[in-house]
Amino acid sequence: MTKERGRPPVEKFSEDERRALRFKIEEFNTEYSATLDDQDIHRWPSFFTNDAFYRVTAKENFDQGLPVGLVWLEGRAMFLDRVAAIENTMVFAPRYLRHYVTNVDVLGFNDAQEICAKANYLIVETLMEDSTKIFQAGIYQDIFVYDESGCLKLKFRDCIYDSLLIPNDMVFPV
Amino acid sequence: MTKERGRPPVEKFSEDERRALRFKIEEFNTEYSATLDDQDIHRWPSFFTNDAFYRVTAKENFDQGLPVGLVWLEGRAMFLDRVAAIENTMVFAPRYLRHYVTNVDVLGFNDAQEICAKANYLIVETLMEDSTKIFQAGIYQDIFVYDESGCLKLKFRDCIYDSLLIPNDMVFPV
Amino acid sequence: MTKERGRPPVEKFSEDERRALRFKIEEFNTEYSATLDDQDIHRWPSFFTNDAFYRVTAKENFDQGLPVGLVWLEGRAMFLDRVAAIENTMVFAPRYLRHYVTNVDVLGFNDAQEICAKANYLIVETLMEDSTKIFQAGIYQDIFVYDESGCLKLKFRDCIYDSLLIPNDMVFPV
Amino acid sequence: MPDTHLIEDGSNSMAIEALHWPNDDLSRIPDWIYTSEDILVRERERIFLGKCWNFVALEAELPDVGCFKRSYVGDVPVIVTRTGDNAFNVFENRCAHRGVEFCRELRGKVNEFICPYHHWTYDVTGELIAVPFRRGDKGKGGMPKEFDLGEHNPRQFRVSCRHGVIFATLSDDTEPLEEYLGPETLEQFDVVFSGRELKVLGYYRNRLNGNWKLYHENLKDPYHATLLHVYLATFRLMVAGQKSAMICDEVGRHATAASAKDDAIEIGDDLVDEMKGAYRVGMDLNDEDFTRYVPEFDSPWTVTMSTIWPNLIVQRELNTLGIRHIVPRGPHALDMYWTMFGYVGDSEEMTKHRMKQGNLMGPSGYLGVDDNEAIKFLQDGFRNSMPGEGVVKLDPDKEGGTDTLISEASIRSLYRHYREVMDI
Amino acid sequence: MPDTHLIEDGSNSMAIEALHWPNDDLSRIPDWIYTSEDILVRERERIFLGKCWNFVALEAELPDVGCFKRSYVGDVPVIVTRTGDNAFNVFENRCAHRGVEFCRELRGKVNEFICPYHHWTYDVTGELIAVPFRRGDKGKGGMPKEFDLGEHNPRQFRVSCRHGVIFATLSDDTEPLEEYLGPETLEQFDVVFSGRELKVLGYYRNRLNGNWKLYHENLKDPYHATLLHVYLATFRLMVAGQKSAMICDEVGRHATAASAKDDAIEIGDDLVDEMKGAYRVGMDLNDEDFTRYVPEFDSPWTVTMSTIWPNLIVQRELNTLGIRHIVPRGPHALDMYWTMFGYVGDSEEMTKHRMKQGNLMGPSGYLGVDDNEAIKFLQDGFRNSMPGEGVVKLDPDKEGGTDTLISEASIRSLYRHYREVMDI
Amino acid sequence: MPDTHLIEDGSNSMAIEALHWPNDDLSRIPDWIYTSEDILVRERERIFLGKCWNFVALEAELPDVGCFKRSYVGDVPVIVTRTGDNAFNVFENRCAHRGVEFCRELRGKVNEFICPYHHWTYDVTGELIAVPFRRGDKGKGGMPKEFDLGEHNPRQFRVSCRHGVIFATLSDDTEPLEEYLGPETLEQFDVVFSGRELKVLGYYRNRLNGNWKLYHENLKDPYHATLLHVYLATFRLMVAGQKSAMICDEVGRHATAASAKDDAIEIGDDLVDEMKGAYRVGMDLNDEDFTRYVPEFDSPWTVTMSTIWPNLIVQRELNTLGIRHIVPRGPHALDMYWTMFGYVGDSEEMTKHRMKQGNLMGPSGYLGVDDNEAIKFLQDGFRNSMPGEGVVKLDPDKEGGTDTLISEASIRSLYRHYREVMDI
Ligand code: FES
Ligand code: FES
Ligand code: FES
Ligand SMILES: [Fe+3]
Ligand SMILES: [Fe+3]
Ligand SMILES: [Fe+3]
Repeated sequence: MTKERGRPPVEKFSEDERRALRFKIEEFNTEYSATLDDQDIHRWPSFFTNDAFYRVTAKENFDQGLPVGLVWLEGRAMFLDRVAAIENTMVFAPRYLRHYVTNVDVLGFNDAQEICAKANYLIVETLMEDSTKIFQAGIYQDIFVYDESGCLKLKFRDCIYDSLLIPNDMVFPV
Repeated sequence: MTKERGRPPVEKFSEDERRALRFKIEEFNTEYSATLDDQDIHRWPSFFTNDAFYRVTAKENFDQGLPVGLVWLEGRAMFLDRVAAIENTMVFAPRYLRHYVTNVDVLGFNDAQEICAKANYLIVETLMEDSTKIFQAGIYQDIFVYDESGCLKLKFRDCIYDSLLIPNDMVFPV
Repeated sequence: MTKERGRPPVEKFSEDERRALRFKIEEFNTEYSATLDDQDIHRWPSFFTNDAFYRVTAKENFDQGLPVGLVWLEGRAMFLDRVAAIENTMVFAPRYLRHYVTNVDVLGFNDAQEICAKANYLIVETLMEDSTKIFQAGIYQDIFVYDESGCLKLKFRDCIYDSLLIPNDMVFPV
Repeated sequence: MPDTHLIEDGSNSMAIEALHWPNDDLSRIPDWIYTSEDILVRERERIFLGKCWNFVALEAELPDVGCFKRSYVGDVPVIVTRTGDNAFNVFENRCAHRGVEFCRELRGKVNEFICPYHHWTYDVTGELIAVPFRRGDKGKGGMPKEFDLGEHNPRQFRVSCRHGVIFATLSDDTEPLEEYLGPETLEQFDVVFSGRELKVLGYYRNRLNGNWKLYHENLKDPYHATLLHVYLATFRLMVAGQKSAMICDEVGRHATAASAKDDAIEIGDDLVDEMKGAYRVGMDLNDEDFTRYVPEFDSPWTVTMSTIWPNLIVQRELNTLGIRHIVPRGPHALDMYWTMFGYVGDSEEMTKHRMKQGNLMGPSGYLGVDDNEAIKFLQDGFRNSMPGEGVVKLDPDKEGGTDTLISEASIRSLYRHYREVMDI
Repeated sequence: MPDTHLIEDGSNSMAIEALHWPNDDLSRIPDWIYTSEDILVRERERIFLGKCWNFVALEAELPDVGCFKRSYVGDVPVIVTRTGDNAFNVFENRCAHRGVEFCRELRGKVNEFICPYHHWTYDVTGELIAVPFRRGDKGKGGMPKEFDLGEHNPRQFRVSCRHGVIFATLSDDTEPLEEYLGPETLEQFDVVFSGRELKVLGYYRNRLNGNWKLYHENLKDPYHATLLHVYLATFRLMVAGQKSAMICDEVGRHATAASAKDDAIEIGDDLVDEMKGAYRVGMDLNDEDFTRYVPEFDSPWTVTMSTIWPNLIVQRELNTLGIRHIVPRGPHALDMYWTMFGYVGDSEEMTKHRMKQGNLMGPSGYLGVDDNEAIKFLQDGFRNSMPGEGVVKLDPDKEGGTDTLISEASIRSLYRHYREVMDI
Repeated sequence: MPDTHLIEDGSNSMAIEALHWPNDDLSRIPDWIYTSEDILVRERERIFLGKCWNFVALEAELPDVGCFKRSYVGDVPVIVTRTGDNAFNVFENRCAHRGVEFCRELRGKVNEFICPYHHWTYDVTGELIAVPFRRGDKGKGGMPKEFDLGEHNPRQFRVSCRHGVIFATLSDDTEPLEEYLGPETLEQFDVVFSGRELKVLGYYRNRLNGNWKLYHENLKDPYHATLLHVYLATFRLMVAGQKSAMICDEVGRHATAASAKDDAIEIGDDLVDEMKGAYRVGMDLNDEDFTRYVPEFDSPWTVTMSTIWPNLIVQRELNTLGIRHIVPRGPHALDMYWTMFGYVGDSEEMTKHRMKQGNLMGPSGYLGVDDNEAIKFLQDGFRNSMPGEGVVKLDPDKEGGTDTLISEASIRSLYRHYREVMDI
């Protein structure tokens, strides 16, 4: 099911297009990361289109084409409900998280003329009484579109993590 | 006190300005990092203006508006004295450090027409007989100005670290 | 011997040249990293010229000018033989690796009009039954040339790692 | 070191000989069962490798003959293989030659297993079938004449399957699986595993920072459900007073926490008060479809969570289904391996519904996070504070199953059994 | 294992019963007091939880009633709360129900503490005030009738405050705080804590790779000051021959290293020679204001560093002020929690001056780095080399306080006391 | 804990008193020699610090008087210094004062060593030559009058060099180095170290996840060579039937695995079959020069790998030369420090050839990776699976040297010696 949505690029970009887009996508990822690093979680859904799909899943699932996600969201309502749970109902110890997004790759248009891109991410976690540890290493597989005001939005983000063994739990999306 | 100095951006940049500035700031951070990675510590003050302010402090201090820093420097003389101490008086085991600076964000002008920017940094440390470990994860909150020859200089750098529990000690600035 | 090959830049680039080149080199490093992250190892030699030199060595060797490498390859044939060994003869547990390449620095032309550059790399490793750990932190010291079709190729890559104590072994090139 | 004025349960030394249960009282649980290395060693021998049926795999993970899965009995690495249409083998992942843990892939398909070190070769049943150069080379070296391949096999486990779920035991004396489960647990088990063919939908893995037994207790503890899990009450998935039960077997080691969603339930002010903040007034889901239960089981319960001693949890939470496989990692941690599944023949929409509801559970689940954090906080308490004990007095006259959420009867019955087996 | 030709102090086994102090001689300190787990367990019981006053917080950290701080007595987690204008409580951060370390925020303000697992609720004094569903629900479950909230409280510590500093002890027998400190230490303490209201300027935290006692020794060891700290002599903050003293209490457990800056001091060639490189000739500070002492204390000393047994350091280094709170983390590490402060009413300039001088100390201090490295190098020695012992013979006829830097008398007096308490 | 039905070798407690070798049979090796902390402590005392010569450095690493190297005897940190044209000293890297591991640089050149903590100063031979303020300052403090510098030196090791290789022993009773090596090992040693001056080409370091003895066994185990190392057979560097030998000393602790490359060798179908996949048919090197042996040694062998008990490997693999220095890091890990070298006077081409062939060995070597992984897999087996034992029965009538690859005789001889020394 996921495979369908994450339609692969069919049309490559020119170098100029890649340059322009990479800049925009890097800005997007920087703001996205800062929002999560600041735990400004209620802003997080605004990075996505209304009909967006978002998933966090282990590389072992992705490689086998298995559909589950630690987080599996489709449509704005589900994004809002996750934010509400984090803000209001979920119980967890305070923590700092920090995102490092590198290796942004602008892949091309898919057959719906949407922008396919990817990037490597590294997230480190600090609990209040302990040293900073690697929380998750993975890759974003993205499809971006422009919204009505010309801003990039994620229509699709698959966060595929190498770190099979999640350390305790994952409170925030990545 | 610090809050005053780190005056927030009041005027956003255009995309073109951001593109031009991000390139310059990334080059700046790359050279800054290389200088520290090479432990070429006597070059380090040259990245700052004569009246610059530099601080390294824990996120818990920053979030509460507390002024202390592990390192707290104001004005060239203090920078030079720290360099002198590292080079001549401080006693410490040899170590390698490496900086990864990502997520550079060009925020805008503050009310003094100075450039506000930030970036995430990750520093890993290697002692001679041990494996490489995360030393510090944090964020640079910066104010840049141009010097007389048109080069970017830091007028203000607040290094705000997540890694509350410093591993043993911090010999070099970050 | 290595020192000769890694001829230092003698001619600096203009800002425009650096901007253009950094974009290309970042794209190169992104694709290079993705190839290794995907363990698409047979594609790896194609990032190098036919007569390329590649080495992975500890910072302690580099700093003393010592020639050894964990991996020490000269010429396409040696690259192909390493790929063949990894694919066919070497015995190792499955693992995921992920590259984070940051701080790309475009240094200038050397006296052969080849492009000198460097970058910091961080590689994290995940074994199937364990958490993600830092595998290697280091710096690429590179010389790029254009091939007949105008693509960048590595003529020389020295991977100089801080992480003196390799964790168990290094199966893949970095 | 002997007991002192602060330590009165022998835990100064943590050696099993010195440890003693406080006042022999089941309503008090000493910290040391969660922190002592010696206890874990004995648990390995007497529980995981003792007279227990351990979960090792789902048949659906091994579709063809020759398919294997790297798995664990307790923390002992084993290999599970399909060796026939309805035949499975479970044997130790340890080469009979020098001891190599030779299978390193999480899963795959093979004709035989070749240990990398000296290529001793095992067939898919785990039998040693070749020792290279056994007769030497050119008349020199090789094994002694009397060397018998048959005497050098990895340890075999007995295997029992039920409706697609594979269990293993090392002991010859373990009763048949159905008897081991007991009729109460079997009934709940058979709701999920009714014989319908399973379809694996994916895996999660997380390392919890707590002793493995805390996970069992957590699910045998209905008291926490509507308190810790603010989500449950707030979105009216479960509230005190709602129809629910803790269903135990006679031995007291297994349990099923069952509840039936009741959309008409009312939450009075008294209850809100009693719950000390565990209910957030006035919240509603944006996606109302999310908690919808699509009827598919022959059961009065919409949710059942079964703990099957010693290493399996069966999750039926509305329509999100999965098993959880517990692997102890020292006294202070456990690895949880989750296999999420549906059924062959599920519509695409149903699969999607399962995926959506998957957000409730797992390492990032709306309920899952709460439990993982609570278990860590508990273990932190045991590790960091002065040696002490916990209190499990709720529902004092019962032991085992109960029909109220306000009960710790099922935890007590577990420890009655545990103490017998462990002889502590 | 018994002693061997290389190991002669019982440290082959590291079990406390086998360990013996070399020749009963205080001028020799065996490695095992820094490396044995058993020793640490006994230290927890007899020192931190014994008849000692432990630092837990500054009053200024808890401005209002209901403010709390997560803190530690030894390595035992506690909560410090303000419960009244001049009232503070210290109690174990462990739920009386199952043992959860329930308070997870570094600091904050609350009306009550609710343990997340089952919402047992404690008021700010640490008393259990609510157990949800204690009487069951709809007549079922709940606690036994005789269940008494009053019997289920986290352990309370006795509290004593002096001039804004909060101490706690578990023992009923600990003498009053002022008596515990002794007049010598009290005098120095009262210089910094004179009753002027404190203003917290911020926090540092670092994990030192050494046994917690090494930090005490370091500050009771005036000998290292002008040798290790090249900065001190080079910039003439402290040199042998300068006015200085080690001021001890009678028991020998506390000490204050005091010195008076003397800008006129001359460093002769003989001294340079004796110091083996610890003085760098010809260096001057670029920012001369940096080491300026702004007079503000009624004391002949410009620097005092007080070690207050077992877990507090009071730093008065020119105008940079702070406390350091020691938390042992196993035998091989300690966490140091620093709270830097000034006084309410400090001018902005004075605060800035304190911030500037803050570069001297802390995890990145010109002096701080030296000590942290030295302590790590020591612990490395104990861990890696053959089991051995240290020598503390300087100033041989004294024990306790002394007026020369070239002395280890104060370390010896500490270990006389330590051996008594530890019975080793 | 006593033995149980699963554990029959005392390894329930892992304390050395309880451990017993299975049936006293050398062809069975119990897991606990690789996993017990107590065993490692005894190994340190009886082996590394016992009557053994330990490798510490190459003379070529210390070109001038005053050059030093931070090294290890077992896991005990030592400093190796050149103190004269042909004089070297080895002494513990531990300050005689308080125990600081004072030398922190991997290598360097000094006139003297100054311990950073209190500047006690040692000359390059390791003798204490200065204690700052030994006589006190201005008549106060300082050491007791009878304090004798000569009684406070780091422990000295006896040193013996042969042809550029420096060994150290702590025991006065260790026989002379040449005798210790025995004529067989000495002969092989002298091929590489013939007196030609060495040129260091660089260093590798890796931490292997296995007990240090597994590395010795690996190289005393010719059986694995053509099986684990698919590269060797596939590219015809080594195949069963080829000329090879395991050359042992009389005591059985050292060994040299020797083989002679034979480009004409044929690999029949029978052999391919026997090797169970360890030969990949039809592969050829792209760079044929890679495996070329440039004759340079007076030896019938093109490859010799000598294990010199307890901490040295001498690698002569075609033209890539190096030593490997073993440093145990707890029972479950070892650090391997590699020094690769050629000879002074090597042509640039020859150096390049050595560098090229360096791809065979080391932490990323075509053969090196295989061994590192196998050793980790073994240790994983010992740690994770049920306590058990390995079987070493190949070539049953021999012990020590042998001329077939299909042999474990040399492992058995090692453990005969080991059991004697360890008294287990
Ligand atoms: S260890 Fe498995 S074949 Fe030798
Ligand atoms: S553990 Fe705290 S309320 Fe149950
Ligand atoms: S510890 Fe070395 S001089 Fe004091
Ligand atoms: Fe729960
Ligand atoms: Fe000091
Ligand atoms: Fe090998």
